[in-house]
Order: sequence, then structure tokens, then C-alpha cells
Amino acid sequence: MANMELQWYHVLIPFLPLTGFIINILLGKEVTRYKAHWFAVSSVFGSWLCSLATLQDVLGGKIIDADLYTWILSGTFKVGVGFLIDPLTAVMLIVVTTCATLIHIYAIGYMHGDTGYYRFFSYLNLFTFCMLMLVMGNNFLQLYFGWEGVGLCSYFLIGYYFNKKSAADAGKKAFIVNRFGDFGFGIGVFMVFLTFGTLHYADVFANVSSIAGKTVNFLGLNVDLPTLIALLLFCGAVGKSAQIPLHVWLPDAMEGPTPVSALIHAATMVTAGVFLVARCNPIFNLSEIAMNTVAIIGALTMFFAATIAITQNDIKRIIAFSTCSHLGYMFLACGVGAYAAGIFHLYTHAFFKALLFLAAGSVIHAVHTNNIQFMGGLKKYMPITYAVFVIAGLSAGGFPGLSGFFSKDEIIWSAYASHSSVGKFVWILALAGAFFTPFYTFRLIFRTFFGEYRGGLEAEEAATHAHSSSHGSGHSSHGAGHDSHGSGHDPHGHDSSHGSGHDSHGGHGHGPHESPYIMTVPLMFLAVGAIAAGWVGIPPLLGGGNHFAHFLQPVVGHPEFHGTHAEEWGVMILSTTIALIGLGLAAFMYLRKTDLPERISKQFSLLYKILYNKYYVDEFYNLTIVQPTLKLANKVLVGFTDAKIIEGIVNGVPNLIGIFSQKLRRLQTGIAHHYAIFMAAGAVFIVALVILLS
Amino acid sequence: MVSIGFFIYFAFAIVVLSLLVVTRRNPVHSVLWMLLLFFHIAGVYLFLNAEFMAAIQVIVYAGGILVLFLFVVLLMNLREELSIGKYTTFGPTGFTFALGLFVAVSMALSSFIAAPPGKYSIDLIKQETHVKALGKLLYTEFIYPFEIASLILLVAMIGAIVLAKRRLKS
Amino acid sequence: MAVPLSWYMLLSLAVFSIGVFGFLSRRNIIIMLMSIELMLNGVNINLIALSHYIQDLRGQILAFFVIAVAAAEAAIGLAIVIAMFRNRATAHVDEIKEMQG
Amino acid sequence: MEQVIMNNLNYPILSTVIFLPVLGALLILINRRSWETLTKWIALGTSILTFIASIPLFTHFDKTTHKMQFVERFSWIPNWNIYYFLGVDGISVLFVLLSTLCAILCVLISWTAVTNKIKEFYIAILLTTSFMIGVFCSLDFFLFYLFWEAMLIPMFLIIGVWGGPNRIYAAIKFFLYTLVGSVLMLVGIIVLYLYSGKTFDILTMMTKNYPYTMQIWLFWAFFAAFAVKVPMWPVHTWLPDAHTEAPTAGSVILAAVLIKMGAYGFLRFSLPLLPEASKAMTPVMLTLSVIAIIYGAIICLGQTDLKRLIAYSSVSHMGFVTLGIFALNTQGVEGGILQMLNHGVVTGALFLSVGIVYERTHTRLIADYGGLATEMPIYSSFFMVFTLAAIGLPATNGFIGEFLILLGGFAANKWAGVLACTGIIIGAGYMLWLYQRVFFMEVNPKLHGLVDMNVRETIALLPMLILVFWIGVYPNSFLSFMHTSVQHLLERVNSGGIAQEAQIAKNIMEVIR
Repeated sequence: MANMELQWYHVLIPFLPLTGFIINILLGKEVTRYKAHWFAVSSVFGSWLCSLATLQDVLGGKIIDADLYTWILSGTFKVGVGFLIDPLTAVMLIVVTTCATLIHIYAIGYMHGDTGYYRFFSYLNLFTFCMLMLVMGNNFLQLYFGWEGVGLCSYFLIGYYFNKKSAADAGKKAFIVNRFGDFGFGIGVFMVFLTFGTLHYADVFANVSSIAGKTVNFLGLNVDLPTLIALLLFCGAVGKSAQIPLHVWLPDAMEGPTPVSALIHAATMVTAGVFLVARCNPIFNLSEIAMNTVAIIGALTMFFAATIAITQNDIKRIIAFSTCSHLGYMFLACGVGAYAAGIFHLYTHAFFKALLFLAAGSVIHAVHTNNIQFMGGLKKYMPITYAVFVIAGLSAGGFPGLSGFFSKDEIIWSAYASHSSVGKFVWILALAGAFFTPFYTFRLIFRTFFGEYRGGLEAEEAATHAHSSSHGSGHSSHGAGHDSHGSGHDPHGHDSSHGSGHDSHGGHGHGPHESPYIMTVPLMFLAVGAIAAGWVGIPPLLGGGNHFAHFLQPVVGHPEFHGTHAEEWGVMILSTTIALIGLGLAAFMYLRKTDLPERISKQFSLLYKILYNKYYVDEFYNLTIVQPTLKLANKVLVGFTDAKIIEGIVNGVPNLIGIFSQKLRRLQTGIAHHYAIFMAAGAVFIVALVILLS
Repeated sequence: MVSIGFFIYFAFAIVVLSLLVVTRRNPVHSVLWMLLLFFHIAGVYLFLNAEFMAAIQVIVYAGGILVLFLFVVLLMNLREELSIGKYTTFGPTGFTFALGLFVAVSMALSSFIAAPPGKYSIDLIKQETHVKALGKLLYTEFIYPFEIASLILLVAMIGAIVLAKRRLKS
Repeated sequence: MAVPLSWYMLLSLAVFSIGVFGFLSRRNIIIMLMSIELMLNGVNINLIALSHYIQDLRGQILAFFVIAVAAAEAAIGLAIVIAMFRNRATAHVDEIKEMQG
Repeated sequence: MEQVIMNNLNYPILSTVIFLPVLGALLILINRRSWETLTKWIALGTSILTFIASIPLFTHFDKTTHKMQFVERFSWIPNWNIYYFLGVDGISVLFVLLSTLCAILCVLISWTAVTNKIKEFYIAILLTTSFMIGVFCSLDFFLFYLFWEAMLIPMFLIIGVWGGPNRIYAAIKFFLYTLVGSVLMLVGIIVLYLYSGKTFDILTMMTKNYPYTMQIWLFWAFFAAFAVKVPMWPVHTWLPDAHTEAPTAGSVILAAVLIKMGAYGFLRFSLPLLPEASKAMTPVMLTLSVIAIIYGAIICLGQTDLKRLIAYSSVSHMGFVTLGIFALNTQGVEGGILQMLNHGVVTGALFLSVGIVYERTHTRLIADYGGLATEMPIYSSFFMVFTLAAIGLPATNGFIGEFLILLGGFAANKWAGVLACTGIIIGAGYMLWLYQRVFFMEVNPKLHGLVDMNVRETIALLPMLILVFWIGVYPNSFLSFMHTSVQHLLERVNSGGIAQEAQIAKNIMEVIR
């Protein structure tokens, strides 16, 4: 691979969206207003074009690693703002800019008439900038820069409807939960610097072999150095990619407008963790423990998120858990050494998941509720949305021939072929996941598009007001609170219905309507991606060349798998069959025997409750972390330590002096002769002393 | 011998007069005894070749300060003064301490060592006259303290006026 | 035969002690002020005698300043007495304990 | 004197900067009481002139040397060897600039907020500025102490006269706290004076070596003064009261400059004068710093008062500063200095912002706010930027400082580094929660119809905003001032021990081992 100088179009990739952001944030309120998307979309489109040019360079075998300027210089610590463009970056660039462009365009329609129009687009642009800085950085600190930057934009965009408490809470939660991950990530970066004396990827990875097998004293424990660094870095990935145990923020993040969920919480930002692991693969490769941890965390998240998804009723939350689950797949792949497979899944997932979200957004746009219990029968009202939704669902479920199939199959095969006990364990979980994914996806599709239309927003409001027990199992107090919370409609719904002037009183003769072309056309583009994006990675078994893996091989290497063709066929057929069973079961339960789900949930009410409440992880954190901290702050520190102990000492000393002086002032009789006598006595005493001493 | 005789007289007179000053019931008597006392002290100064100081003693103390005292005494209610005890309850204590001080310091006197003589011998002073010698010193080496003393007197003057002035009813 | 220095010192000490006695025992504030003058005079005698015996005029300078301060002190002291007499109609120190703590 | 570079400008720039505000104060003094507008314009003009006068310090500073620059040295009280000795190096020069900038903003923000005793107020502000600059420029211990104590007087008045309802208590607490510390420092100064051959010259003092036991005593004497000013845990309780009760300008001065003096004192005096003691006391100082970081952060979660919350966050942030300083490595110390600057900018800006809204609502209780982002969008954008800077988001100045400090702290002591990192998590928690409660959610009915920031207020906040991003994106224009000075300082501290670079190398080896 030849090195190459930094070109102008490389620099433009991140900085075009930044320009768009600056223009809109400064001028948006007064000047650009409802034309904000002109700058936003064109800047992102420009950076997409630049990304294509860059991809061209990289396909031509070029690698770019150059600093723009020195960011921080302090003693031996020197870090620049610079770009590393290699195959991995190129893939990410394409994923990010493509999705960003399409979602920007979609948002023109979706956010139409919103009061914060310019604000929305400037945040999206800022996000794109940060995400591009993240993937293009040539050192850990710039990665961290982008990392925090995308977190910030996520905070802004989740809390976009900041007048709503739940939205503001969700934004804050996302930021703070991510900070927990960044805590480990930050320490990992410190360890990298202390170990290698630099944060520059190339220098670190060049010397990475020198730390193999070294141990280090960390907080009194002797730990294996590569394991330590890898796990600390992985902390950040767990936070950002919403893996167990830091997954709790992602479902709540659905408070944001749907394009945000599509861009940030499906296609790009949440995959940064996978990118990080893939980028740091030389370090992870040194540590068996770290790799297994990644694989197991990924597999567990994938499994648990999928099980939660089957019980949820909020259309976006279902997709959010699905995202969690698919991210778990990617980590699983990385954990068994198949980084290329992980990145491949990241790439295909970006398309089909963004498509799912945007199509869901289109549905919400039509019915103004997020709750699938009040949808249904939308197939005839929204044919395009329905079509792309099904494509996305098939792709996500791993239906043969579509993008998702190739990437998922590769992961399952990699897990099987890694031949370690951990590999077998995660393989079984992966197969389970392959069952759940089509099940919950098609449960969603069947509930949304088939059957009779169940009234949309009006029906939901009526149901909420009547306190109907819409969910079979009993309501715990939290469950009830969660219901109203979870099925809270996108507040945008009101705005747009008034702004666009459509009569959207569904359920009273006028059904929901298909979304405008500005929204459906990006959906179609993404649908093409969801079908065909995976064709670049067709395995040799099926006659393809797996170009994708070969393209990435210089960066992430290629794991050595030991498996026969027969085994590979077997695994592929097995997983496909399982997926089809999942699909079929969903069809059976939600199309044929529609009373079955209700009965099952009654039958296994405890299990249902646990799943429905997401294993009570939020409650657990609230009880063990949030409440104790607040109590500590209020009761102990404010009320006791500061007010009683420190202020007690501070005010106590003067008070003591005051008491003492109260006693002492009795000496001041006010009679002049007393003072005179004392003076004379003093004089005599001093003279006597002088005489006696001399 | 003559000088010793004179000294004994003056010393005796000074002690007796001092005692009279502090023991008279009537303040007017005290002031008058004090006047006599100051003349005697001035006489002692003359023995010590300090004729300027003797002059000052008479002019400032006898002429200035005592007159002030006399005026103030005249403002007071002497009748009441003559009818109640002149000593406070601390009379004996005061006597003890005064005596103690006297005894203690006089014991210390035996160990007194004078500094080596300076340059202002009696001859020099006689030759230059006392006033001139004093004046030279006062206006050269001690010019700052001298000025400060004048300031103190000024402040005292203003202070005395302010304190003694009858407050105007507003 | 000259008078020994210690005689002067004894004289000065005697005058000073009498002043102390007067200051400590009398209740009339004017007499107390006069006692202070006595003490100052005692000191002056000492200063001038020493100045004579060790042939250094600076002792007299100091006495000179003492006289100046005494004058100031008398002026202020007597002004206070007048003010006090006007407000309290008494010259007896033991009847005043305004400064009690 | 080979330790200093004489002034290479042809006029005494430091004296100019110090005494221009005094001149302005005199002008205001002779101005008529009824001409209030003129008073304000004189104050504004003087502060702007002072700032302009201080700009050559930035542009003409020689970054290649650690020696004192722009030096002025005149014999003042020859009997005691006291000099009027001014000079700046890479450690202090930025604080002079921060002080002069801060003065302008204080005047601007008080324009309509202060309505009684206007003359006296601006005189106090200008005098405080002058004395603060004096503290950072003095190279003679006596002169330093003079400025150090003199500054208390106008500050005391600002809190005590123009403050909130509980101002007297706060002012006296502030005064006594700082005075007690300063008196112990005075003892330390006298001991140093006697030991170093009767000189108050700091640079000469630095060339001497002092016995170890004495260093320890002196360290604690100085600690008393500096720790109170910083303020370090547990002598921090004056700060919330002072901040809460002080008028906006007072809070800004306190936050932006005054509490930097403590940390500056550690850098300028404790470290170079008492290197062995400083090294020996490092564990104690790191512990106190970490406690301050976490304690200050957690206690913020329990606050109900806007200013009080920001005041406690200062405790936490200044904990980072002392952590960096006592990490005793390049990253830590440079990060510490930069973080002092950052904290001045960010917390100063936060107090300015609170002042802006307080002028409209006359309440500081967080519960009285809500939904401000709807009513005052520009204001909330500014506040958001400062909030983000306070929680150390990359591309803002807070990140650079905190990152360097944590890196340095981690290199010095892993426990300290790791525990301090938790402060960042909690920091995000309380700042975002504050932001949410004040700006997000439903608009509090009491806040309807609030007007957004006017031009004057925007101008007051704009420099801070620019600095936030300038330092965040290109910190080298500030870090480059420090390199040689910090290097020199660390060589002095580690003299006889290991050189700085070698120590990092040692750390690296230790890690790899």
C-alpha cells in the first residue's frame, strides 16, 4: 500500500458538514430558516462525493496518514488533528455519508414546518462532522473527540423536543451513561500513552507486539497489559454501542425525532464502538480474555435485546432493541476475530436498519402514534412504506439473497468456525438471535400493516384516558407509568399535521396517507442498499469473492478458520431455516391465530413482565446508583459534612473564642483604679524580676 | 559642702512638698503646694547646670500647666470635695505598691553603672552656653522628633478644645 | 565635694513613688492628674541629673520632650475632666464605670 | 541579573497595566456623583484601555525562555531590602491578560445591575483589578503580600455592600478565611526572608536551599494561604457563600481570577521555593485534590441554588487544577495552568450568564426556572456552550485542561487519575441536570415574556465564547507560553532527582515492566 498526501477532498469530507452547521446555527434563526436544508443537505452530499473520491483512492491501494496541525503539545505528549484513511475508514466514510445524505433528505419532509427546523439540520450536520472526525482520526484523542462529539449531538437530538421532560431526561441519560463508558475509554487512552508514549495509531500498532505478555500494576492489581488496555477501550465501545450493561440509554433515545434514530441510533453513532474494536484489533488480538469478553458481551446483548424486543409495543423501541441486538452480532464477530465480518454487518446493518427506522418514521408520520397496538392495516394506505418495510425486515431477518443474509451468515459461520468453547457458546446464542430477529421484525410488520386499522392517535388517547388494561399482564405501578411514557407519540406529529394542512383524523373515515416523495424516495434508495449492499461480500461458497473481507484485510487481518465446505453449507442452511421458522411463527401468531400472543403472555405472565420491563435494569440502576448518589449529595454532603462538620468547625472556633471572651471581659471592671493598680503591680513585678535576674 | 547642704535642703523640701501635694484634701491647696514644688525642682536643675531647663520648668509648668489646673479646680464643686473621704478603697494598696516600687528600684540603684562620659562637658556647655548647645542639638539631630512634638501639642490643643467645647444643641 | 549621682536618683525615685502613691489612692481626678505631673517631674530630675553626670545633652532633650508631652497630656486630661464634670457632675473616678465589660 | 530579561518594550508595561485602573478609579472619584453614566463610561474605558495595554504582553512575549520578562526593578525600602520588582513569565503572563479581560466584562455586566453607590462600585472593581494584576506580576515577596492583602479590601466591600441578603455574613466569612491563611503565609515569608539572607526577592530566594524540616513547616504555612484561596477541600465553605451573595461582577472576579491566586501561589512559591517539601507532600495534596473533585461534584447534585451549584463546581474544577499541579509532570502542570485559565473563562462566563438572567428574574433558585430555552434561545445557546466546556467536551477548552491534568495525574498516581475521572462523570451529571432544569421542559409561567440577551450582554459573553473554542481547538497558542517556564519549574522541583523527560520515560518503563 502506498502512502499518499492529504488531498483537498479528504479535508473537505468532515469540514463541509461543519460549514453547514456553522451557517445554520448562526444564520438559521433569522436568515436560512425553512431553507436550512439547502446548506445542510448540499454540504453532506458534497462530503458524500468526496468520500466516493476517497474510496477511489483507497481502492487504488493508497493509504493516507497525515496531520493537519498539532492539536495539543505538552512535554512528550503530542497529538495532532489528522486523518488516517485506509480501507476501514473508507468503508465507514461510505456508510456514514450515504446514510447521512439520505436521512438529511428524508428529514426535509419529516421535519417540515417544525419550529426548530434550522436547529435540527444544524445538529444533524454537526453530528455528521463529529462522526466523520471519529472515523477519520489518526490518533486516539481525535477518536475521543469525535466520540464525545457524536455523544453531544445525540444528546441534543434526543432532547430535541426539550419542552418534554421525557425527551430532556432521555438526552441526559444517554450522555451520562455514555460518560460511564468514556470513563474506561479515557483511562484506556491514558494507558496507551503511558505504554507507548504516543496516541498515534500507526506508532501504537507498530509497537504493539512489544507489550504482549507484559503485566502491569494497575490500582494494586497485577494485570496483563494488553488485556487491560483492550478492556478499558472496550468500556467506551460498550457505552457508545449500547451493549450490556450500558445499553439502557438506547431505548430511551427514541424520544428523538425518527431521522435522528435512523442516523445516530442505528446507522452510524452506535456502530462507533464496533469501529473502535476493529480499529484497535492489534491490541485486542493480543488478549484472549479481552476477545472472549467482547464476544460474550456481544452475544449476551444480542440475545437479551432480542428477547425484550418481542414484547415491546413502541414501534421505535422495537427497532431500537433490534439495533442493540445487531450491534451485539457485530461485537460477537469481532470477539471471535472476524473483524471483517463485523464491519460487513455494520455496513449492511446501516442500510436495512436506517431503512427500518425511516419507514417507521413514515408510519408515525401518518398515524401520529408510536404504539403498534393502534396501527394495523396500513398496507393499503402506505404501499411504498409497506414495501420498503418488508424489504428491510427480510434483510434484517437474514432472508437469503438480501444484504443482511450475507453479513449475518458470515458472522454465524465465523462463530462456529472459531472452534473455541466461547465460539461455540456465542454460536448458539447467535442462532437463537437468528430466530428472534425475523420474529420480532415481522411481528412488527404484521401488527402495523396487516389487519384492520386500529385508530392511530385518537384511539390511543381514548385508551389512555379510559385506563384500559391494554396489556394482558397486571400493571405494576412502574408498568403503568411506562406505558404512557413508552407509547408517547412523537410530538412532531401535531406540528406536522397542522403545518402541512392535511386532514389526518384517522379512524373517522379518512385513513392515514402515504408520506410525500421527499420521504419515500430516500426510502427507496435505502431499500436498494438493503437488498444489494451485501453483494460485495458474497462468500466464495456461493460463488462470490468476498471482496469486502479482502478489501479490509490489510487493516483487520483475516482469521484462520477451520471448516469444511460441508460444514459451511450446513451452518448456512441451519441459520436460514431458523430464520424462516421465526418468520413463520410470527406469521402464525400475528396473522392466523391473533389471540395466541395474548394467551401466551397470560400463561407466562412473569416472564412476560420481566421481558416487557426490560429485565428491570433501569430500575436496578436507579436503585443502586442514581438514588444513592442523590441521597449522598443531599443528605450526607450538603446536610451533614458541609453544614455540620466543616461549617461546625469553621463557626465553632469563633464561637469558642466568643464564649471565652465573655468570661474574660469580667476583668474589665470599668474602674480606673483597678487598671492603675494592675499597671503598678506590673511595674513592680518587672523591676523585681530584673533585680532578681541580674 | 555648700552644694551638699543646698541639695539636702532642696531634696528635703521637694519630698515634703510632693507629699503635701498628694495628701491635701482641698485641690486648691494641692495646686499651690505644687507651685512651690516646681520652683524647688527648678532650683535643682540649676545645680545641674541646666539653666534652660530650669527656666522651662518655671515657665511651662508653673506658668502654664498649673494655671490650667487652677482654672479647672475652680470650676469644680469644692464643698462636696471637702465633705467626703479623699482616698479610695485602694489607698493602702496604692501605698504598698508605691513603697514596693521605691524599695525595689532603690535596691537596683546600687548596681547602676554610668555610661562613659559624652562630649558635652560642663566646660563645653559653659563655653558655648547651654541654650545654644541645646538648640543646636534640637534643631539638627532631633529635628524630626521636635516637629512631631509640635504636632502633638497642636493635636492636644485641638483635642482639648473639641473635648471641652459645649455641644451646640441642634 | 559634689553631690553623688545616686542622691539625685534617690530623690527622683522618691518623687516618682509619691506620684504613684497619689495616682493609685486619690479619688479626685485632678489630684490624679497632678500625681502624673509629679511622676513626670521625677523622671525629669533623673534625666537631667544623668545628662549632667555623663555629659550628654540628649538627656535634657528627652526631658524637654517630656515637658512637651506633659503639657499636651495636661491639656487633654483637663479637657476630659471638664467634659466629665459637665456630664456627670463629679470629679470622682470611682463613681464612673462606664467602661465596664 | 541573569535570571531576568529586562523590559524589551520601551515603556514600563506592567506598571502601566497595574496602575491604569487606579487612575480610572481616581477619575471616578473626582467625578460628580450624579453623573452616573460618565462614571460607567470611565470604568469601561479604563478597563478597555488596560486590556489594550496588556496585549503586548501576549504579542511580545518571548516564549523561548523561562526567565522573567518585562521586568521593572526599583529599590523601594532599602533598609529592608524591599524592591518594587515586577516581571512575568510563562506561568503568570496569561493570568494578567485574564484579569484585564475580566475587568471589562465585569464593568459591562454591572451596567444596569448595580444601581446604588455606583461610583464606589466601579472604584472597587477597578482597584480589585489593579491589585489582582499586581499579585501576578510581583517578584518581590513584600510587594506580593501587599497586593495579595490589598485585594481583599475592595473584594470584601463588593460582597458586603452590593451583595445579596446574607451579604455581611458571606463577606466576613470570606475575609476571615482568607486573612487567617494569609497571616500564616506572612510568617512563612518572614522566615524565608531571614533564611535567605534578608531579601524579599523571589528569584534570589529560589536559588537557595532550605533545610528539609523547615521546608515542611513553610509548605504548610503557604498551604494555609493558598489552599484557602483555591479553595481546596476542606477549607472551601467560604466559596459558596461568597459566590452566592456576591453581585455578579464580584462572583466573576472571584471565580475567574481571585481563586486562581491560590493555585498560582502553589506554582510560583511552594513548588520552586520548597521543592523537597512539595515532593514529600504530593500524596497529601493529590488526596485532597481528588476529594475536592469528587466531593465538589457530588455536592453539586444536591444544590437548589444556581450560583451555589456553580460555586461548588468550582471546588471540583479547582481540584483538577491542584491535582495537575501536584502531579509534578509536564502534562499535569501545563494542564493545571491551562485549566486555571479555562476555569476562569468558563466559570466566569457561567456567573456572567447567571447574572444576566438574575437581573431579569431576581431569583437564583433552580426550581423557579424551566423552559428558558424557549424564551431566551440565544442566551441558552451561550449557556449550553459554557456548560459543555465545564463538563470538558472535546473542542472546548475544558477538555484540553482536564485531559492533560488527568493524563498527568494518571502518570503520577493511577489511583488519583482513575478517581478523578469519576469526577467527570458526575460533572456531566450535575451540569446537564442543571441545564435541563433551567432551560428544558415546560416553560415556567413566571418566565413568560423574558427578553433575550441584549447587545451589551452578548458582547460581554462573546469573548468568553471565543476563548472556549480557541483554547479548545488550538490550545497551543496558550500552551506554548508555558513550555519553557514549566520545564524550568519542574527541573527546579526535581533537581537532584530525575529530570522530567526521564521521569515520563521511567513511568513508561514501569508500565511495561
